[in-house]
Amino acid sequence: MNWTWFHRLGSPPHIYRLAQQLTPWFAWPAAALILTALYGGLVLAPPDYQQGDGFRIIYMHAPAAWMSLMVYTTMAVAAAVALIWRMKVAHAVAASCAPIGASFTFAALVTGSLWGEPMWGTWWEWDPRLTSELILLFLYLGYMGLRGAIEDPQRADRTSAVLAVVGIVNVPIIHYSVTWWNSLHQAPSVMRLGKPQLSLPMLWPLLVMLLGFTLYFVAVLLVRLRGEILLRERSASWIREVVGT
Amino acid sequence: MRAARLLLIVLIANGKQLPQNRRNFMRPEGLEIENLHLWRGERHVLRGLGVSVPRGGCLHVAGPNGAGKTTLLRAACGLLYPESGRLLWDGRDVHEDLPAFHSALIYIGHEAPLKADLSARENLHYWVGMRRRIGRGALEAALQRVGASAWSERPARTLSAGQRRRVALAALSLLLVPLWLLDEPTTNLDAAGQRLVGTLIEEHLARGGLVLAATHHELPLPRSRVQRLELTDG
Amino acid sequence: MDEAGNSALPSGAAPVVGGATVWADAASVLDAARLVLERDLQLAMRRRGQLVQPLAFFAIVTTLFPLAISPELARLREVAAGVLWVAALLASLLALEFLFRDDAYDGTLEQYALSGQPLTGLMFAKTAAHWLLTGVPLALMAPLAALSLGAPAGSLPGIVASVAVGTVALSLIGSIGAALTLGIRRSGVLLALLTLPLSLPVLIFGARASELAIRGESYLAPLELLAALAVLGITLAPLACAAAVRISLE
Amino acid sequence: MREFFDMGGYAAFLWPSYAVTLGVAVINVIWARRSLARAMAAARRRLAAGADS
Repeated sequence: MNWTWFHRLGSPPHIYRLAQQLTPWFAWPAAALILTALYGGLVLAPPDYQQGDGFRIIYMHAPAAWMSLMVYTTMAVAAAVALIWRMKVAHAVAASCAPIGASFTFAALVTGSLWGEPMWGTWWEWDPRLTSELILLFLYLGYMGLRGAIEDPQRADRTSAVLAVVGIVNVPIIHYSVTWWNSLHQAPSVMRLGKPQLSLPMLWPLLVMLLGFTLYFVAVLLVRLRGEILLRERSASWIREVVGT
Repeated sequence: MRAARLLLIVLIANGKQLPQNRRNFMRPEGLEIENLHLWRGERHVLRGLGVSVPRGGCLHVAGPNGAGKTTLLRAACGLLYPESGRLLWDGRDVHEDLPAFHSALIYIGHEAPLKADLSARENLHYWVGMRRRIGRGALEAALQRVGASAWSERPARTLSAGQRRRVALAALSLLLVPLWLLDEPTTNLDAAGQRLVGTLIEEHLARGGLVLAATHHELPLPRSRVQRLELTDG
Repeated sequence: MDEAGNSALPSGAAPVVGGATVWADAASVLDAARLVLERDLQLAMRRRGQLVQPLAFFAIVTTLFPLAISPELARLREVAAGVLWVAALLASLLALEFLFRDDAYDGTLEQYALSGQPLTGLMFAKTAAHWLLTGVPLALMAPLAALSLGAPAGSLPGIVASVAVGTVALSLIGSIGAALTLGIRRSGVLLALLTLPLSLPVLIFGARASELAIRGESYLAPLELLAALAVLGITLAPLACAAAVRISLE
Repeated sequence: MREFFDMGGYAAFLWPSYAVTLGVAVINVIWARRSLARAMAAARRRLAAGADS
């Protein structure tokens, strides 16, 4: 078995250059897709028969919620890889993820609340998905708090990686328990957030938007990753090459 | 997690089976440190350190404060994972099987790991008992040997630094594992205590044991028995 | 100093040969875990003040609610389960800060990590001690608090059972948080920030079980879910805890 | 055009949610570039301070 690809994957200079080269290949398509989806969602898609034009919030809420989960998953997988194989680059990936994920979780909460007011008549409903999103925000904040509290960078990497892995094991349990809890207490008249019946002209902008945001995430991640790699790198020779002094 | 890492190591080892095995054959018994690099935060503490301690050998790690003596000892017992370089025990990388390596060593930091609220005897009982089922008689003998009989019932909180050291020596004399890693073994001890450290180490070497001792004092041993490693600051 | 009268090596000592010394009387994991448990219990008995603190905290918090809401038992009964569980959660959190602090400080944790025994097993023993010292007393105190909040006598077995099982899971989750925050100064708030979101399922199922017990209905379903969480915690939490402890020693 | 911005009376909820999400997206780009710039500056400082090997 040839393991060179694996070792190259763990080689910081290699990843640094790769990240630099790949960034535009994700950034521009992401911008194009998001703009297309905005036009499709705001102009081309017909109003929902129940929620009218209000349903168009979904084109922002769903991608934000999708980002919050996808970024957390990426972070946890990177953390697990970093712990198992002691791979510095994977630590750098995990460290890059947290602020992105936390900010989009915040966006998902705000848009959910903005959607909730016209639909439920209240800014905050203990809807299971919004509640889970709130807990996810706390998990992100805990992760960043832990990372910030540890002075030694290597220990910060490894400790927060354990937390990320513990968190990802818990996310489904938390979501299940919140859903279960909500089903006990929910008043029957309240409308559930999300999933209006989407016809094709409503659906395609959403899918394009999700794809666009995914590519956008990769692009932002790659930029952040370069910085995190630089912070972790010891070899002066290639840093000099990269920084160019 | 460890299982997954082992799996990977096995996979890699299968790829280049021969050299790996042959290397094992040629290794001498004992502890070997190869090209060890360690950073603490931004500080490059150990730079390509290499040293080999055979069976029956004693390594005196010397150097000023902050030169990395403690770091080296902690790396040598596998607590710190080196950024690069290897640590071999009888020719095997210790990080392949840490529990086995740990059961072959005892590490005593510059503070004896004693619970302030427990007596010297209780401390010794819990400390040694984790690794060895030890009878009351052996415990008493060890306490007596380090001169602790008179105060073995007192809570560790009331003991002087030298007395706490002596309790650690008692643990040492009970846990006859091959590899001793001692951080400042003679600090705070009176003349008799220092001679006791010397005697214990010499007995251990005579049994074929290994000692790594980090101290900026001289070790209470004949010079001829000691291999010296001088760490420099910065 | 008697340096001569010692010629006899402790009996059973193996001569140093081979890579790892194996004594005839080497301690097994179970021996080691039992000693860890015993040591923590014995230490707690020497420091009873620390032991009582979380319990007093629990009592005070549950007393605050009637004062803040109303003395009417009928109204209190409605929130009793929630009050009990939030108080129990915070009380067990309060005790967590001490879980590893002294061990890290005096080097005991290092010796655990270097004992050659699986650290996972030792951490499990430590967590078990923590549960015995906080979870069990809380479960025993819960009926008193429940009665003062207007719960009927018939609900007490359910409340005791749910608190007893739930605190197992809380101790396990908490042990991870405590291990992660080792070596951080002023870790109290951070510990809460890490532990509370993870404890949410325990809170939900525990409060539900207690609520059903107070209403006189069957509380078996949420109790089983609590037990499932505890079992999951027993299998996974010591692993994470041991990993975090090892990292803290690096 | 006015009709478009009115969004069937949902303007007060719809536009803020677009603003927040797209704002977060833009801010993340800025943050990412800034963190990279900071890391580069730190690397230069370390080189200047004579970081070794």
